[in-house]
Amino acid sequence: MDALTLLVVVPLLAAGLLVLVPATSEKLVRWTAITASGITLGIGLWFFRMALTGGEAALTEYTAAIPRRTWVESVGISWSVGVDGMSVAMLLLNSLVLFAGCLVSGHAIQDRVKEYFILFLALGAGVFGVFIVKDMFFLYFAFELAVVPMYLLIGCWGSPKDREYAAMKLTLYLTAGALVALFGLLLLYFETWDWLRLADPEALPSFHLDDVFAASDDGAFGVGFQKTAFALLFLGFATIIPMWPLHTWSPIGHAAAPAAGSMMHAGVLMKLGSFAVLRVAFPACPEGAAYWLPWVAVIAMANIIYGGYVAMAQKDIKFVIGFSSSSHMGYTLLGIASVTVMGVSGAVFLMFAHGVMTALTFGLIGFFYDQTHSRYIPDLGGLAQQMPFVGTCFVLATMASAGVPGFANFASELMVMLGAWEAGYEVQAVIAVFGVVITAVYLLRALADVFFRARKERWDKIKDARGPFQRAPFVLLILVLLVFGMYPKPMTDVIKAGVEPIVAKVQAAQDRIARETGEAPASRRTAPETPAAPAKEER
Amino acid sequence: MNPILLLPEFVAVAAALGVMLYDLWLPKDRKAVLCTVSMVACVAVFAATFVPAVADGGTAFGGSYLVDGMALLLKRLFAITALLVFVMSRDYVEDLPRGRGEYYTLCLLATSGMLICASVNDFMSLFVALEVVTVSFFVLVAFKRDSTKSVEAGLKMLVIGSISAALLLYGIAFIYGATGSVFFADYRALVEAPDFVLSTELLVGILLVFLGLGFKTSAVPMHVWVPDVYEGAPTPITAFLSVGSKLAGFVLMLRILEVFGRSGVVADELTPFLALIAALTLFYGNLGAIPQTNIKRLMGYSSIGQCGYILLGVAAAWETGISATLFYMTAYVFTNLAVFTVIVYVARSTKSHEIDDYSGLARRHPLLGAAMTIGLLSLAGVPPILGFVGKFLAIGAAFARPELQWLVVCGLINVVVSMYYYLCVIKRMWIKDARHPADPAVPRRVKIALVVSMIVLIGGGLAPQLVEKMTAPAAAQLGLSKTPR
Amino acid sequence: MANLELYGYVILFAPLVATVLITCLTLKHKALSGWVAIAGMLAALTANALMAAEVFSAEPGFTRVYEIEWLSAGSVVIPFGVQVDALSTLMGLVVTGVGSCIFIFSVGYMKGEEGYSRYFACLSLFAFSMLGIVMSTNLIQTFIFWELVGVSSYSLIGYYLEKDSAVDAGKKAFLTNRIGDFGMTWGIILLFYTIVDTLGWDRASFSFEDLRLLYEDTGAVGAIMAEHAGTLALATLLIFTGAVAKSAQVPLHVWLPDAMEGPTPVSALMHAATMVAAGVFLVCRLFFMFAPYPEALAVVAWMGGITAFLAAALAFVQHDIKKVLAYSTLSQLGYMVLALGMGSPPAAMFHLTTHACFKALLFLGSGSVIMGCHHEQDMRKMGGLRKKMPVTFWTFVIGTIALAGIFPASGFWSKDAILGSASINHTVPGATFLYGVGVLVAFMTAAYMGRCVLLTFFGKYRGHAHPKESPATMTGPLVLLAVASLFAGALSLPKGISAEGGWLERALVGVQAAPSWFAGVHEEQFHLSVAIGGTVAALLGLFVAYMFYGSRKWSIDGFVSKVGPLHHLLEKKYYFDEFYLWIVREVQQRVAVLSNFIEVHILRWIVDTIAAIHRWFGGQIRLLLDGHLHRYITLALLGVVVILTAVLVGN
Amino acid sequence: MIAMDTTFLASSPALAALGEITTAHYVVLSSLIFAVGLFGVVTRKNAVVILMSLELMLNGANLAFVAFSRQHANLQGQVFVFFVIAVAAAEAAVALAIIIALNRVKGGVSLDDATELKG
Repeated sequence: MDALTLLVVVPLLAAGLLVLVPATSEKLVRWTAITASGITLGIGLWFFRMALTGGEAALTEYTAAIPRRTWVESVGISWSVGVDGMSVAMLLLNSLVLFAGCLVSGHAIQDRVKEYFILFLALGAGVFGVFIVKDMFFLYFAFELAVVPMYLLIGCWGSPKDREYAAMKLTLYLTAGALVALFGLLLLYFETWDWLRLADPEALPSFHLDDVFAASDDGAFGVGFQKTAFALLFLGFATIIPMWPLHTWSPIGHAAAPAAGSMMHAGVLMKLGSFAVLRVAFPACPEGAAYWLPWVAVIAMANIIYGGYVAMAQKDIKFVIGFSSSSHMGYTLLGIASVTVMGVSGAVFLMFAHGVMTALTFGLIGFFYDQTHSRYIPDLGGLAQQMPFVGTCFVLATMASAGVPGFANFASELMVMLGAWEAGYEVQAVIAVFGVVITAVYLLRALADVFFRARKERWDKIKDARGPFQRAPFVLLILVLLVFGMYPKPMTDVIKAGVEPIVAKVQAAQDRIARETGEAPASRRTAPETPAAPAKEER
Repeated sequence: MNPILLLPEFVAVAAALGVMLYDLWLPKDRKAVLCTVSMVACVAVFAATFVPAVADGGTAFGGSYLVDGMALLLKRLFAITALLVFVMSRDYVEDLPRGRGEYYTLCLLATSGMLICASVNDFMSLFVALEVVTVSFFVLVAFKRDSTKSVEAGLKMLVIGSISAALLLYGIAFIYGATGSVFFADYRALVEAPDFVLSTELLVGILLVFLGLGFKTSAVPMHVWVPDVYEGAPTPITAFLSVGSKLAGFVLMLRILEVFGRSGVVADELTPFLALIAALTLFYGNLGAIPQTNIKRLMGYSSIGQCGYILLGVAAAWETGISATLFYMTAYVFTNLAVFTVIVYVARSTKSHEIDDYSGLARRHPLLGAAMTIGLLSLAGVPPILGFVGKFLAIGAAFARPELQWLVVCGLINVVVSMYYYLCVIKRMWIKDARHPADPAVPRRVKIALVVSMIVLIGGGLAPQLVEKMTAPAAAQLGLSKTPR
Repeated sequence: MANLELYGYVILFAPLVATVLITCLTLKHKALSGWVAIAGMLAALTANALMAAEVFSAEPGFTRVYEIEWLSAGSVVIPFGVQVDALSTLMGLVVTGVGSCIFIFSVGYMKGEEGYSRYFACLSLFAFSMLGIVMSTNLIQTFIFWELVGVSSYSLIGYYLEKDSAVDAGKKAFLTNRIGDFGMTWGIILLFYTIVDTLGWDRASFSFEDLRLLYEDTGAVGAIMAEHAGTLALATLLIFTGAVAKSAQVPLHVWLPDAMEGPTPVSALMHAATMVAAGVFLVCRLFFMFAPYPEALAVVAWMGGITAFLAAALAFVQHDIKKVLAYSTLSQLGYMVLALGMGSPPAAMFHLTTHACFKALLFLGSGSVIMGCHHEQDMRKMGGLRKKMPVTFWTFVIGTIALAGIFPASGFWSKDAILGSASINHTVPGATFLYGVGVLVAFMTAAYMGRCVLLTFFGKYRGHAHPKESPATMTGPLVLLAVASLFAGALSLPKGISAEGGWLERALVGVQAAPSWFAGVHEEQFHLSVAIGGTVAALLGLFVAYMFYGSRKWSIDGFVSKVGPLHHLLEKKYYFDEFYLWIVREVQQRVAVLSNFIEVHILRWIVDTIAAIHRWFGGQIRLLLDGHLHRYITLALLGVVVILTAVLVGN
Repeated sequence: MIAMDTTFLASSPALAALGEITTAHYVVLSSLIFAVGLFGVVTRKNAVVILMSLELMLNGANLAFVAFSRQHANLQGQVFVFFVIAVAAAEAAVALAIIIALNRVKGGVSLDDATELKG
């Protein structure tokens, strides 16, 4: 079995084992989960190393070596997986957050530990699935698998006040989005089948992305079709990004979820959307992308500015961070919309950076929330004196989120801005730059009001993070942020290599359109160093 | 003419009679033996379908009886259904004041009726088989004859059932009038003939037949009995109804679709008709389920909704569509029976079917909680559970027909709607605190049954090809168009 | 010269290493943390000295750039490295030199503080960031450390994190700088892509040296650059906003006075000597970008002049000794910016250097005073400390003389250089007026410093504590800095005093691009008239101060009552803070609340309504089955008829 | 529902024998009977009457069968009718049993007695 499949199998297997473990032996349960996530982290790092040393070539080679395992032949479902630079980054992200999440939950979760970790691992497996599969059926499969456990995670272990509403809203909203995307996927599927049948009337349909891309490269998808399909795919996936105004599920979902839940949710789940867009929608419907993305670039502004200002009005620390997430995702959207190597790589890098950062933030918030049982900012204050370690970590997290250099977020946001301008979105770029100011405003306010100012006796009883077991997850995440912030080149090179062919496709489409309409192609952007490799494969 | 083809039916009928006789000299306190006998009978039926002579398929009685892939698949499903129903019935029947023997006899008779339904090849046997099932169910539904609810349910089912039977019959009469035959073989020849023209009365006949069958499949407009009867009937019977009788209806629908659908003319008439019914059924079932507070009633509406999804595949009316339908049915058997088993045993401890009484079930009885959760999620179509794949395939099959894509949209909307009310039940089981401290006592055989169903559901969800390997060939044998028109 | 690179990286990373060591290892052992930090700083100082030895011995204009690729995507490459030339070396010396003194001073000053280790960690972090700016080779790298400086200042201003005022001051500083950085980022990107659009990707770069080549090109490239002068000038000014914020020029000066909430050594190091000077340094570094655009320079000059005057005026009404120094810092920075605008970076750098010495000295002096008076900062509660803390007193006086610019202290020379450059400038509109302002400010400076000294050290003690001289770790640095303040002037004695003219002038020859119109503007002559004017103004200032606060011959209150409204305006700091508060509270917060309203009452409402509609339909549908069998039958038959007709009519 | 063209009857050899009365007449009659039964089911409240109406509906169908059987000159229709009668008998038996049960638990056989299950 290839290492990619292992990424999905290990957590599922662990979950399966946990079913057999008696619920009373919680220690065993915890360690099983931690071990499983540890293994996935190992695999994630292994792939990252492969990408570093071997470059994209190594990944392509590795992917090519993995056979298509036919699943349901008559409808063309096959279990086939693959990685490129982009997914390597995401794999690393997910394995990091999963591991950190397990550690955090290790001491944070005391009730129904067994059920919790079963669901948590299932969630992790689902996310891994989305990042690796090359089959549209399993893409949707994994997507749903990642969404639904969130319901119980939030519902059972979330904060009692709003968990039922939040959990229900999140699940239904994301499912609805996924279904819209599914409509788009099915469009692609049948269009591809028609294309396959041109060659061989007896040909069976196929959910495999390579076939879809092959059809797309072969010009099987008309422009009109691409516009429709892209719109559906993008709308569907944009719900989980979350793109304004489809974001209302997200902040309350953050707020209600248990610490590790929000970590996975904000850290990884929200990245599924943008990843799926890049993985499927871009290469499959370049024309559609070229047609719609300018609008996305506009909506991204709504995300950044609106999200920022709403965050400014929040009194609940988790809501602040929640809205700041949707504001940050605006940068991702902008980067994606720019369709430049710089911008898109920046977007993916930001997905990584924001994932780690926000996981860290929610881990910390969860840590003190479990003791204070209040997220209401005016109640809190001066916590840094009771919990200096957590306070320090939170300051670092805030700085990272505010786009302070030295953390990965700065580099990625800078890339996005450069990319946006390169694509000719000067106005958006400037607004994006200004967004950083807004971010700083509400983040510093929250930071100051929660951790600084006069010490409050009512919090004197709460304890700081003690011992390696409690501190490890935070330290781990901070280190990652710092390492890739101080020297982003390794990460950006890996991502870039994966992004280039995708970008090349859409840029080609843009140029086509420009030629047809007769206006000059998007001003200053440069073609990727490597031309787009046609995603064909011997069948 | 090889009667050996009817081996499964023989077994079932023989068992029914045997149980009836055995019941006569069994002392009152040892009636439970009958349950064991019935279960053994089901296993025997299941085994009988694998006897080469049967498994090879063929026709009997001058072609009025047909055994093909679909028939075999359905027979096996019916056997499993009956088995699981008996598993959950045992304790329930022990609580009944009287008529335990009759209970098993009638169940076995109904089963034999379903078995015949699976392989009818002419309208006479269709009608008779159908009535065997229906009439047995009239009795079973009203079985608790001191319970007002049970009797009322029986009456309602009786009246609506008879009306639908009359409609069916009248439709058959029309078809007979238009074609001069009641044998499917003749119809196949007729519609495939190049000079075939679709006369109005033939069409009306076919439509009436479908509407009549709608009673069993609980499709709009013949669904009106479903919620009341599901609530009033003895719970194991509700389970049997929701699976056995529904599947019997669907297998007949598929059979007639296969017979007449070979002609593009008829198919073009049927598709919009079925699509219309499917859409109505989807919305009726799923929206109606939202405000329910009684789990059996909820399952009633849910089974209307599920019927809508199966109709998606039927309406698509091409090979993959039928395959998807069969897949969906297979998933549905295990899913629904698991859920109802839980309902039976929860009700034994709480003496109630209020959804609120499921609060904290996941804590009180993890096994029941897990089974219920997985079952409901499978109904909602959530991976990695069998129901998800079924729903996915059905929707995909319908999607293939451009003129059905509006129906797909309805289907997708209802996925969300149905997820809402299923999650509401799950919410109570997992999030709310327990109302009834009493832990339901669950005998070992039920535990085994539940665990097996769960394994089937999850395993099938992860490796759907195992199920698909059974359904696809069965669908292929029907010889409908291999590609969506 | 290979080891130059080594020096560069040592200078850059030694403080960082110190930070890491402190945070990871020595948090618990306070004393140790202090010495680790000092060690780091001294290491940087040594490396810097070695570097200086090589650089200043080399020919003028000597420049070495050592870069690695930090990030690259598409055709954009962002390098990272160290640039070794006279400018960076000099600035480095200022930072490391003054820095070392202040680190050592802190050991005494911060004794017994709870967050002692944290303090030194942040201080080292600041040193790292500041040296990063100094050593930086390109705009992005500069920006990176620019921000980091902001962060470390945030962490140090808010050092007393249980004090609301401190926390808010930190926030204010960070945000004000963010606004500047917003302009700066915009400027950098605009500049970069303007070059991309005009000259193509292969000429586009962030590195100073590449850009310098473009700007100094006299051929085709130069012509193209000239065509886009407008955009480029705009980009330049946008980048300048970064400097405006960092160097606290009006209108972004508001954070600096509040920044005095931090511990005094911090004020000395960051908010007097180095950090705030970063803006001036940046403009020197990028002077080749300003030089071609007289308009840009004019803006700079006026901004400097205005700041110098307004701030000086504010210094009169302060009672907090540190606030006085803070405003004087503002006005001195204005001076430097003025010099830049007048086209004389060497003068600016010269004043920066000297100012770093004597302002650090003054702050440390005030710190020593404050400690002596048990953390009392109000001058009205001081007085007569002359006897009680002699060392502090004398060093403080030296600092004052230097600041007032009285011969022969260093301030005299550097201020003279600035005034000189202003006096002869003929490109900036209103240069003569600005020259006048300069002289006026010289007078005011002397006056308020006189007031400060008289109030603090003369008269009789008005406080309740028992002031006594500070320990050696504090007085030592004071003496060192005092010596420096006296003799730093020697760095650049102008022509006419020393034979071959300003050494610093010659060392920094590389800094200035010289377009044709620019020649001779900046050459540093000694103008007797200017010198005399400046000195007279200063002495006058001291005299006035004496009359008011020394001999009390003139009544301060009477004077105040005469200029009532003006005094009120000063008390209110020209209403800048009120204005910004209004923006924040009334505008920004309202927008936030409005957005929140949209979020809750529109977006969320829509979603919930959709759900509600479904529930409503559910409720209606269940009513269809009311239990009456007749209703059921009717429904069913109705359905049958409708569907049949629908289908039959359909075809 | 009954407004159908009867051209398909034209080729029937049985027509001569029937003289004036064509299959169409029987079919119309049968559908009338069916309709009457339907009407009874919809309007009457007494369970027993409803049962009778149901039988009427079935018999309407039977008549159609016989008529067509006659027209097509094959016996399938008539055979079918026997099956229907048998089934109807069984159904009636069960129905009466249920009605008796209803009478026992409710003390009446009116449909209004059976409105406990609703929603």
